[in-house]
Amino acid sequence: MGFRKRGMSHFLKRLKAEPVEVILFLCASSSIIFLFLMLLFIAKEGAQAFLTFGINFIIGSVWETNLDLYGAFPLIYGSLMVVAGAVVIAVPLGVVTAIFIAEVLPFSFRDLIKSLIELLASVPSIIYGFVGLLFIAPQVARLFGISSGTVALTASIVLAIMSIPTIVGVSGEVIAAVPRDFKDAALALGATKWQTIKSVVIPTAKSGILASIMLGFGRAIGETVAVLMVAGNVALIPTPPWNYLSPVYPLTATIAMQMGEAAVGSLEYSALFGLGMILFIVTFIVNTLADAIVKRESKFRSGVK
Amino acid sequence: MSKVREKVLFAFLGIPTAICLGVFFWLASVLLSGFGTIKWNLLTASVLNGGYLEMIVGSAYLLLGAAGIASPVGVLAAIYLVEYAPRGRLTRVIDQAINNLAGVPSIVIGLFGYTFFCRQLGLGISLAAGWFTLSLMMIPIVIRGTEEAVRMVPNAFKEAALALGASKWRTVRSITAPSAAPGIITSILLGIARVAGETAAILFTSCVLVTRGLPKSPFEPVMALAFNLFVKIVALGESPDKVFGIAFILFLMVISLAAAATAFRIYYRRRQPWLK
Amino acid sequence: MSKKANKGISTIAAIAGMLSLLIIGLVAGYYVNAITAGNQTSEFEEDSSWRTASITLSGSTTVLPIANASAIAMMNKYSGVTITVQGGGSGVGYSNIIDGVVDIGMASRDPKTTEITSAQSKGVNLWLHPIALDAVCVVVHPSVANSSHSLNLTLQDVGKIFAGIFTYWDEVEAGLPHQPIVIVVREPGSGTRGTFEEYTMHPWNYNVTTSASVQPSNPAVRTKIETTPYSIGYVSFGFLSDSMHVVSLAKEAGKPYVYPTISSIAKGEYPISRYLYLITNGQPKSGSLADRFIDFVRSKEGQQIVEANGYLKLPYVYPAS
Amino acid sequence: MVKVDIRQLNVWLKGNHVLKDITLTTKENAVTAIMGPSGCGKTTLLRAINRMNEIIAGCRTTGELYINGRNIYDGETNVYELRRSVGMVFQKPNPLPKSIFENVAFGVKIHKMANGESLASIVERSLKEVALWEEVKERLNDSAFSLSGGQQQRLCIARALAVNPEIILLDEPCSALDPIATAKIEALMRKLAEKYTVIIVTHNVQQAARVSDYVAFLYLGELVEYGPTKHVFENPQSKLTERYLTGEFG
Repeated sequence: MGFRKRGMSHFLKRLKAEPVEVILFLCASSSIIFLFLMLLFIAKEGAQAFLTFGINFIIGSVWETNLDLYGAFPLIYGSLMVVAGAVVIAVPLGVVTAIFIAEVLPFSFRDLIKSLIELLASVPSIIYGFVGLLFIAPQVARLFGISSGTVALTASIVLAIMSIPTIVGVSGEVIAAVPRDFKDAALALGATKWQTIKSVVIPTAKSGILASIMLGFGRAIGETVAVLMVAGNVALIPTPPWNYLSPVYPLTATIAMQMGEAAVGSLEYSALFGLGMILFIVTFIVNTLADAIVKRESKFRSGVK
Repeated sequence: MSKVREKVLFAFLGIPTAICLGVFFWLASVLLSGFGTIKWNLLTASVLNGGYLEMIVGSAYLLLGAAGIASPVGVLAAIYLVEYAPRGRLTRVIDQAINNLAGVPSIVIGLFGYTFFCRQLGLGISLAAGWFTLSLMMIPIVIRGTEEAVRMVPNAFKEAALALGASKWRTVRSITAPSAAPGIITSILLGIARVAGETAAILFTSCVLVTRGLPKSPFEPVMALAFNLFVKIVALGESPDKVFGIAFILFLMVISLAAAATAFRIYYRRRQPWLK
Repeated sequence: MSKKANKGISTIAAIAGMLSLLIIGLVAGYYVNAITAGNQTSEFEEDSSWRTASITLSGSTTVLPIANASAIAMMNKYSGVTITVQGGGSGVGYSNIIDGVVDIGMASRDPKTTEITSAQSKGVNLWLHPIALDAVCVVVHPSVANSSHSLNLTLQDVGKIFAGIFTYWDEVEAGLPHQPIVIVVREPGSGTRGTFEEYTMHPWNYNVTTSASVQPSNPAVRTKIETTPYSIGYVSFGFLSDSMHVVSLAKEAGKPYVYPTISSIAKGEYPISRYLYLITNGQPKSGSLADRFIDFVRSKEGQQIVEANGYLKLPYVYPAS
Repeated sequence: MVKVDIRQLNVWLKGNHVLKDITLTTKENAVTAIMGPSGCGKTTLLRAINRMNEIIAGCRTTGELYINGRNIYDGETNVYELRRSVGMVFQKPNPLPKSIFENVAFGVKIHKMANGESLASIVERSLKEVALWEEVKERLNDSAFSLSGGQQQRLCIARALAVNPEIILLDEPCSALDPIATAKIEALMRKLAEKYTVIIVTHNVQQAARVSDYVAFLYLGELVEYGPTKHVFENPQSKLTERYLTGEFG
């Protein structure tokens, strides 16, 4: 409370001294305001679902619109499964690519290849979905001898392709930020390039790389359109649960598919906002953690430990 | 000899990079393969005659409006954060909020846009609702890009102005902002590129399948490439060859925006010696 | 490079950029509005205000292609009218009419009781205008049945399959392969799904098994069935293909099995058929654009659009106007 | 005894001719100082001795550089072994983001040198050689960044000593340090010369006079004068050297 009071009077003083600063401040705080409004309105619309089902809204395993039964667990599981698959594919590829570009590739190629991979990041998700549906799903079906290629694996592959540029971009930046000094120190001691990468570059950049993976994860779990087009959309936990060749129904796909059908104010409508709430909270936590990792790291660098 | 072993090792490390590039070229070739099937006259033909013109211009309307909202807010916010913000709890919270806003999934932004802009503010399914919703996705990008650009302006420039007795805001206006302008423009372009292909956020907020012409006011709905592509594939189940044209144009539009942003950045980095 | 030069360049670049975008936008807008203005023809009488009116439609994705094509045709014909078509689903079609958000709703099922009560409480009079006839056809992959060995089922058998009571094909009928049944359904809220369940599931209080694959559209179901051995699903009549086997249905055991054809559907012999509707709040005012649009869809030209999209035209003809 | 023998060495960096025809020999167990105004190429010359210039893009080297009678630019030299035997200390202390112990142990580990003698004793010996042991023995696992600047620089020297080099290259090692820390490092250099061949780059004339046995004066990439320190300082052969020593430019 004391903080706010001081803030308020300070604010008013500033308003008189330099009115421009107040406008600037309002712009800067718009992010907080909108984040808060988002939480408020999505919670308001989703409240009915949480009130009706309680904890079963999250752990209930039946999502059946006809019965007005909404247990989101299969959807949450579907999202996690698809994203986990994507992480397994994208992280090794992305991180090694970032290291290769920053440390091994001749200078003249670096910018070109980095720009190409960055361009991949800007391709709209609906294009990825379109290509996934048209070209990747049939290949997956053929390769594994399954009837339909719209399964969790396909969604994971499409998501992985979409996440790689994020991971390459962010970890590339982190690796480029490893001070020249560190590398010189190792090289001058007679370390080979690979030894330098292994024992200086990677350890120094590792928490930044971890943060980039988490950012990629946060992006991936919120991805909607591409996943909807290739995930198969069955609201069931696969049997066995690790069967990547069965269709799943991720959270985001459920919202996009059913929002058009749900009458405003109905329990279904509320349940869809409830899903939005779950997504909001999960990505909020992931992003905050990623930030915390980056900040802790910069403190260690400055010697505070 | 260890040099040889290292070469072999690096060759292996190069495989993932090759895969990533392979994916890029594959994607490009897949989309380019549809190039021949596109009837170019459809680009300038009305939707009423089976063309895409209103969708293309409609998408541009959405993007320009969103940029019109996000650019001033984002740029001013970034200037505040770099030049004015006191070091303290509030500033840290703002900083964190920007990161978190950037991380909100677009479908959640879309849900919020629908319940807040369309219903609460009564904008209905309209261009304006789409502008506000998309601008929420652009603001963090513009802020981060502008912050970086403003930080890169050498202190010596600012001190020179301040030493001459210029006020802080005056210095920002006449020294900092112009010096950072290329970086700011790049960040706005990147923001536009980022939302240009966005589907989930406009799904419930601003688009329709067909109407006549373009909206005559911000309170009318609009046709857009991404939305029409989505509805045509997912809801109407039109065959892929029928929608290839829309997919290709959308791809081309977004890629050229992103490439323009990158080219712009590289060009100005070269011209501004203090950016190393 | 001097600061001053740089400042000049970037400011000019920014202003030039903004200006050129603005000009491009205005020119494009003018151009679009010029080419989208249609030709004036006179089929309806000249004297009314509907020629400059605007209406909005939303609702069922089944009706969407018909509404989309009809709207385009009508806008091409009458230069002043604006017809906006949104998507959604049958649920949205009803709720938007009840909320008064759109002028015409689209639905591929009858209203639910909750929708009727909700309409009554808001004083909305749901007025259904049939525009096309549709049959929901049960289809299986050729690995289950084919033209030499066709499949006949009662509605309750179909229900048992979709409810997961039968899990292997040989439980349904001896002689069919001992293979698990793969079930494909439409998304909840879909009119096709609603009609299907109304006839095959609800009478026996069955619910679709949660292991069913959900597909967002008729073509998606068709593709899924065509490519999935031992699968069963349902599509609108207009989406039948030669790569699927169509099941003949009987209302109940002892009644004849009917194969869906234009005549069997039109005569009401095929058991799962439905109307596609446009919905208004009360009878639309005679001579209003909503009225004209509904008349247009029911006219000869409109009914050609209906058939082109794979649905059956109405068995009776509405007089124009 | 000649330790390093440089013959007609030329280096181009990004097209600039940075070192021009340098010919110079340094003696074993002596401190050789390379001095000259900024931009004269003294750091590049130093980095030529352990081939650290190679990691800079757009670098080209011609000429010969013999260490113990072997030309290190002959294309057969193992550059990693070369850098082990030619230790280097940088202008700014550059400890690795690891603990104090791990910093000293780093080179020993990558060259797998801890045979027989334990890693801990190598670390202890190296830290004693730079007179840092007493100051840090209680906190070997702390981050190297917790040390003061002077301590960090001595740690970097210890790190170089741990891999048994024959030559130590120091690139203006005191430029980021205060006078007390500088005095300690200078004393250390004299001590190191008993065991190693020391080559130091400096732009500080007094420092060169204090610590070196031989001094080379570089100007615009050319070797202007080279000889015993005493000789050069008391009786410079070149007018340019004289003007530099008297502080007219630099």
